Amino acid sequence: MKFSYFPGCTLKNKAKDLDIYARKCAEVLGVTLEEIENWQCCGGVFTTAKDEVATKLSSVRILKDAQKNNLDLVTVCSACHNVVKQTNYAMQNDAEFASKVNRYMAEDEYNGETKIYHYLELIRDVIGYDKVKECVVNPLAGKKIAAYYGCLLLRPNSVMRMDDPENPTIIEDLIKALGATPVVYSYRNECCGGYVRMESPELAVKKSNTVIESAKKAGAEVIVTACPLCKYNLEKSGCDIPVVYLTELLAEALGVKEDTNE
Amino acid sequence: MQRIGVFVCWCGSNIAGTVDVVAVAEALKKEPGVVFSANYQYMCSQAGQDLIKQAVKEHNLTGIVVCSCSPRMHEATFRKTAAAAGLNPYMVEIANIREQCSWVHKEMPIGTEKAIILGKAAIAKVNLNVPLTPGESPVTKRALVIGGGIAGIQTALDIADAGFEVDIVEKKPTIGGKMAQLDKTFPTLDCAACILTPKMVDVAQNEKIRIFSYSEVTEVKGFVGNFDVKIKKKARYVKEELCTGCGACTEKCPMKKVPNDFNLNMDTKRAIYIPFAQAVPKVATIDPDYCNMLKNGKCGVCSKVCTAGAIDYTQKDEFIEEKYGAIVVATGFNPISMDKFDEFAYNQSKDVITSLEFERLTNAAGPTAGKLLRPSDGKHPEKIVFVQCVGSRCDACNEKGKEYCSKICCMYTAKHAMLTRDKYPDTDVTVFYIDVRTPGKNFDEFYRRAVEEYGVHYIKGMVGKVSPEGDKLMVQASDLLDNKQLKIEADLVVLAAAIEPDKSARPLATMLTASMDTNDFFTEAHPKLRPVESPTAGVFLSGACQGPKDIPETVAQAGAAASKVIGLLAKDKLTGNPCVAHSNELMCNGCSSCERVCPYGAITYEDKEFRMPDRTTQIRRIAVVNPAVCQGCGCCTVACPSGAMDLKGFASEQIMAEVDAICK
Amino acid sequence: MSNSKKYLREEIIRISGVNPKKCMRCGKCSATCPAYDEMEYHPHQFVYMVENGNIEPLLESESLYRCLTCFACVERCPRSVEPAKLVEAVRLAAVRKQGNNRMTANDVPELIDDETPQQLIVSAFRKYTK
Amino acid sequence: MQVKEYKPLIVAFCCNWCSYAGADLAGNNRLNYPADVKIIRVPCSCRVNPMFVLRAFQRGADGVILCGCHPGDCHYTSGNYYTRRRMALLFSMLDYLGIERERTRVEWVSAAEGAKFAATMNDFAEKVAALGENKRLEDLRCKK
Repeated sequence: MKFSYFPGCTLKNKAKDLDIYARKCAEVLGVTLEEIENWQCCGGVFTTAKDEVATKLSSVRILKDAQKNNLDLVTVCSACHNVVKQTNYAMQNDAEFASKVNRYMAEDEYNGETKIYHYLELIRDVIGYDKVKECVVNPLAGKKIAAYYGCLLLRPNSVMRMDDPENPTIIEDLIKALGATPVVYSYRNECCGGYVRMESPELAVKKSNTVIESAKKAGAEVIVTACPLCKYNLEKSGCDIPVVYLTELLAEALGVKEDTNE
Repeated sequence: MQRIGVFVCWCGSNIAGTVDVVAVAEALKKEPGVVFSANYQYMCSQAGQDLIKQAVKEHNLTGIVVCSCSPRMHEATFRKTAAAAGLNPYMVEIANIREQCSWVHKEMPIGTEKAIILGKAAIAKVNLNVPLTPGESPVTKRALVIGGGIAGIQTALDIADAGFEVDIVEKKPTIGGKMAQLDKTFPTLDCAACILTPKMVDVAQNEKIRIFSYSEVTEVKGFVGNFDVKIKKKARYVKEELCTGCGACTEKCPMKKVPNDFNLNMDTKRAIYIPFAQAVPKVATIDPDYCNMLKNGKCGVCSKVCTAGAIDYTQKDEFIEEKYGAIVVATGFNPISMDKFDEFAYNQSKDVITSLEFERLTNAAGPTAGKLLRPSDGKHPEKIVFVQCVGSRCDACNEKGKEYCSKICCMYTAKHAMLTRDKYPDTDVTVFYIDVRTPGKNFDEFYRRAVEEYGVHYIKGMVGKVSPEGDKLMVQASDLLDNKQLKIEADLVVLAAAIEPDKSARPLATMLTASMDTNDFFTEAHPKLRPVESPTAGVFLSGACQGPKDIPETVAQAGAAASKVIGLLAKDKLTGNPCVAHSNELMCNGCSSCERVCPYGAITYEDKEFRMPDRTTQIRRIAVVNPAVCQGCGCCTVACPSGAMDLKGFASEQIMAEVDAICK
Repeated sequence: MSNSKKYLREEIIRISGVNPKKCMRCGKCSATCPAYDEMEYHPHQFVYMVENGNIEPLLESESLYRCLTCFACVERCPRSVEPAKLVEAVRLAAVRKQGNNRMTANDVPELIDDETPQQLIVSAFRKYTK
Repeated sequence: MQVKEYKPLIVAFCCNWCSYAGADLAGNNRLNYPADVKIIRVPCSCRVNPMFVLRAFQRGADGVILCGCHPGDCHYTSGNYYTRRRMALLFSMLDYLGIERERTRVEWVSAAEGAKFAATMNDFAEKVAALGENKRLEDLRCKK
């Protein structure tokens, strides 16, 4: 199985682990991720303003490239996923926006045809948890792991359609498949305040601590996330339990972690 | 040639607002056959009808065209008017210039032009109308009530009281419905069981009423006065006529882990059970999903302890076919699922419950014997938060809830809050509301009492998130009047879930060819004037299947539905539809094409002697339509290859004339 | 309502694509907002004030820069009003004015460290500058 | 000289029990559709003789649509099934004669589907209008 793959800029720099392990694990699980050529940064945040067109063009080009390759698109970073998926939704449902975008696209007209999977959806819907279980060589038995969804993966649900936005299970199910014990806590789908980290760091710290406290009270030993910004923000806010990328966790269980640790 | 009178109705501004009624009347005056044309504000009013009657006399009219609302609304009215004026009622045609013209078009010239064309089509048809005389059909003097809640019970009792036989079909093992699950009722706080169970006993003892419990309607055929209904009596594996309801089996059954749906699965029952002590019929039922004997043939305890010998593991579903003159739908409501509202943590904490669950928790016959205890740890809650409007009043684009107000939640929440404070004065009770809606007799007084006498805190604002933290629930909410975000620690959160029609309603509506709205509530024949009748003749509506209702309203509507049924069953004969098929025997070649397509078996053949021009006789096979059986669908008219078959009132020539008029 | 207020309201409604008239004043947006305590004007006030054309105070308010864009209000609004989109539209109306950029490239080095993910810097520019 | 805007002429046969009631519901809910649509009430869609459809086209109709109860919901149990079969044959013949498929349609509209009725009529009228005037049966048209 082959998919177009969009890592995004953070995964090429500060969050290399998220990217490297995503590819390694995909290979173990029988999926080839083919990186899109010459991609540009998605912009990090989806501007909901209807009249912002230029800021969304890079995402449209990513989607168009996947379509040209005749492949579905896979993303890993929560923020990239949110931006690309919301852009695709706007291309499908906002005719005025789509026509404005297509004025920039020359012969590459695009109308939302590409299907997008987040890495988690790829595992759940394409690979299947059973296949993951088969491939686990280091079961993470006994580990109490708290899934941190944050806001970007689940909302707005009318666009993201990943899981129940209020009571998601997609990461918990993966944690179970890896042999560990998921810790369910109330603030796993609340915002860590990542986007205001630069603008008002005290607010970001406050919000992160609410999440960390909630997870720790529920007995978490590790927090797992798919978002480099969440990881950074939780860590900077003084989180005293490890925060790891979900692909790192997956790599550990699939036994491919050491291979890439230089 | 007919002498036709055209009458154009304004319907106040409903028609006249978009259609130039004067111009329509003028234009139609010039049509062939038209000798009189008039317009009037309300043709359906007495004065409007008098206008028609007078015109018939003065102008010797032989046909009438009324350009007005849908014939589904007032065709019958104007036919009566025609009859009163001495015309055959079937010499009337309606041009629908309201629902299908003025209400769907916005511009006056367009509406007027279309109204004229529709009027021309009606005139073209009337020109070819012939007087028709309806046949008659007998009325089966028995009513069917579908649903055995308070709505169905009241309707059945009222019909039986008038001396007619009634059957109640209830899908659960007992009648009683939602009201049987309630503790107290607002605004008087009398106990639901105390006022409901005597009525259930009345039903059981009334010799005019039969109860088919644990049964479902599976097929409905026929028409008003003559419905043929198939009822499936599901196997309960207990012989109803032998079971004494002693309950020995329900105590001895070793399978104890069956979720008790009567208590909303907050406790368990046995695999053989009687839903509650006052169940009617008081007969045990075996749940085949849990009974070991039925699943793998190992057990048989209930059979051993039953001294009446009522247990029958081999029982099969049984089908009953019965005739009815009228059908009453009383399928009721359910609270919506809270699965999509997990910001309130319903699926994450046992201590977040719905109001109906709260009702069971405070009911003396409930899982806690009436003590208000938290489902998670059985502790007494010190602080309770009620959340109103969960899933009600949502935007149409919102995927989670309903657009309508569920109507009963404000009052039952005030009741719950008040009763809690009354029984447990140490318990702190907070209600989050958007609006408190109390339009009902003594309703607002009741709500004020909750606030002023019982000290319930009402806070204007919605709850945004409920977080289970340890054994507490953190409730994050708005206090709009104080412009604050509150974080309250609660022990129990109660959600006033929106209500929706029972899931059985839609397939039933299909069987009955009764119409529903987009929320699956049954549509009434007229929202103001015929609120308890379905547009389908002979089908009546009782209770919450038609829209959210409290108990007093339900009982009132149940009685109204019963009176409509009684009015129907009191008739010995119903005047039928004269628009039936008939065959022109001179053209019929006896090919049987029509017979094969007739869904009612209304067509038979006979050999008839014809005298030929040369004075010889010839015997030919010809089709004959039984007008009492024919329902007038007209399928045979199209199947007939020789054009012998035609439909009265909708003759091929007439429809063709309408086509011509429209296409001119 | 004065013409300039009307114009501004239409502008905000156009940029956001939100219909504030749908609001039934339940306050669930503010009940669920994680940045509530940091905001001078709360999500439900944004909706109400935009509807009434009372937008000037919002343009001046620090609340514009406290919204986390977490979409909790959008997700949980029973009336599908989408308050976060209104906040964003008002914020854009503020930063799009000449010289009103909330952040300049010169500010950035002080605000970041070695681990700051790129996406934070990019998104900050998206949100706070024009 | 002002060119008269082209307006298609559409004949809609609606069964009394479902579709005609659906059309009334569209009216009750004030759901607009083009005035080009003129409804003829028939007891059941199966009352519609193929002759009526031909007659409409001969007389200058640009589109003909039949609406009946949903399969399984026919007030007369099975009428709409006959409609479906009869019209499938008729429409394929009309197609052969050069009357485009888009000019003919059978649609199921229940009494509860006012919105569907209006949407169907809007869509049908739009498609018919896009085809322009129906000239194919001109030769066969009755001369008035």
